[in-house]
Amino acid sequence: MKITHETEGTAAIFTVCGQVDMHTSPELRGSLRKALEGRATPLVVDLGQVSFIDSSGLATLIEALQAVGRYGGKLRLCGLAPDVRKLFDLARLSTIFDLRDNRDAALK
Amino acid sequence: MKITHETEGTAAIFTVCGQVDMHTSPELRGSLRKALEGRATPLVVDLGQVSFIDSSGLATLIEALQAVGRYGGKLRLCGLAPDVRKLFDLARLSTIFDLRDNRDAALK
Amino acid sequence: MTDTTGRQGDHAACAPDRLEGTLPSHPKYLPLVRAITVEAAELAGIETETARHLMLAITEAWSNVIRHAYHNAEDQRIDFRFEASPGELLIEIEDHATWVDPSRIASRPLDQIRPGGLGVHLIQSTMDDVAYTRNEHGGTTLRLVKRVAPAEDPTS
Amino acid sequence: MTDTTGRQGDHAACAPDRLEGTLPSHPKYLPLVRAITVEAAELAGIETETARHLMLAITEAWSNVIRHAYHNAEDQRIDFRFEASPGELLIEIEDHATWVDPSRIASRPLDQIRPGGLGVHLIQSTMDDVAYTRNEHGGTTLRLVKRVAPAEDPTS
Ligand SMILES: Nc1ncnc2c1ncn2[C@@H]1O[C@H](COP(=O)(O)OP(=O)(O)O)[C@@H](O)[C@H]1O
Ligand SMILES: Nc1ncnc2c1ncn2[C@@H]1O[C@H](COP(=O)(O)OP(=O)(O)O)[C@@H](O)[C@H]1O
Repeated sequence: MKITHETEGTAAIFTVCGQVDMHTSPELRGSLRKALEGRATPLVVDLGQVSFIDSSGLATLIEALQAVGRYGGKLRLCGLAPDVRKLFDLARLSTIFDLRDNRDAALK
Repeated sequence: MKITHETEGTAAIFTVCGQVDMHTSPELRGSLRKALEGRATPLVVDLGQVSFIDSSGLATLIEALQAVGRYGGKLRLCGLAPDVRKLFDLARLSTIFDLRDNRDAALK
Repeated sequence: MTDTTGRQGDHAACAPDRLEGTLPSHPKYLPLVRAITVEAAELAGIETETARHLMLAITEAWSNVIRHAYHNAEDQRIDFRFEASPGELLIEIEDHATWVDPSRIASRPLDQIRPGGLGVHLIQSTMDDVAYTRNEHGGTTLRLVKRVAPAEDPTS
Repeated sequence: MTDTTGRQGDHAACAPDRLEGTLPSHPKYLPLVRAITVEAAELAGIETETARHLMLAITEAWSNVIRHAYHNAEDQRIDFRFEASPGELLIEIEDHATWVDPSRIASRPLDQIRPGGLGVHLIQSTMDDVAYTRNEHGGTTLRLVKRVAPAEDPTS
């Protein structure tokens, strides 16, 4: 897994690439933590290059959702490949996340 | 491995896709045999979509080279990815085969 | 894993039609476990989308062994077996930890949104059979079965 | 493959830092063997180009076991072990056939162009160490070592 990080005004954009599982999700959690401490909003996580995500990756995203909620910010996920999207459905999480098609839509 | 087959005048063009090894090379040999029986020339094998080839695949190509030689035809290989090309070098076979960049060059 | 078949020197034990193996309980092996799953699924004639669901189920099951059976110790052994037969793929994941009452193995209710507690749910919604049994090592064996519409064997 | 370590019920045998496994001697498993090789190479910090050479060496070695040790029988067992340590990847491939004098294991001269007889040459030009030894089953174990410049462990 690789993560790149950019900021745009108050927004923080994370681009995640590769496989998110129990081995790699701690690194994702660590990256997001800094943006959450800085109260970034919207916090955008671009999952367009994620080929696999497991429940530990989903848990990390739920934590981030709850954390932005605490300071009144917004979390947006974007670019989900159909396979990854299906996983959100399986876990019945598609409706609790704000899923956008792409980065531009996520920054609006 | 998948093989598709076309003819163009006296030429026969085989497009091989996937991994060629001890398990799949008999199928390649079988496909080429028909063209060899029909004395096709040039016999073009497009390896552009081959991701892996082992010594049984190379052996199959050497057999074909010897067979076209017997009826005075030509065998041309084309589209080799750098990785596959390196394998021909390792086996010191790059010089005995007529390697072309692409199909058009192989049909000339 | 065990080899109790007789050996006659020449062409000894007959191979099972399956992959058996052992890996340490370190999460860094998860991509390898998924790569094996994908190839085993292909051998069983399972289509790509189903194979992706299998990757998820195996990941969740394997992670649960690391987390709950071995309490995140990274040097314990996980034995596995993939067995493809026409119409089904069987996967067994075996730990050498303690036996856990299967009634205690369950995810949180899905309408309760909080991090964690999804793994068992994802395993159950993906696999056709899910069974936890006590094994000969005193640990737990998870037996997962995925049934598939029997297709022609492309390798025969 | 063998498990002779003591078992105390709780957290029993300590896992080796490696993948061990068994597959039948059917050539349809070759893509699976290559997939395992790629992942093991990545764990050992081996770069992609070298990993591709490893795929070739393993394929040739595995095919030779099927062809020459098992005479194309498809249901015999091939045991394997991948062991990654800093700076090297060790791969062992073990058959249960007969012991073959290693001096008889050699490829044809390269300047003699004919089909076949390249496998051993490709193995030797790819790997750093190649050793055939007689194993406890009366068969042959091929031990292959690839050394790599030690890189930082991306997983720690
Ligand atoms: N292999 C296992 N061994 C022991 N307990 C397990 C195992 N798998 C699951 N469990 C139990 O089932 C519960 C639910 O698991 P799961 O749905 O994967 O969620 P999580 O792992 O996030 O708690 C775990 O908290 C654990 O108590
Ligand atoms: N695992 C093995 N067991 C027994 N003999 C072997 C083994 N590997 C190779 N050999 C011997 O070495 C020879 C050369 O092998 P190789 O270079 O791979 O070419 P090929 O397999 O095409 O003959 C084989 O013909 C065989 O006699």
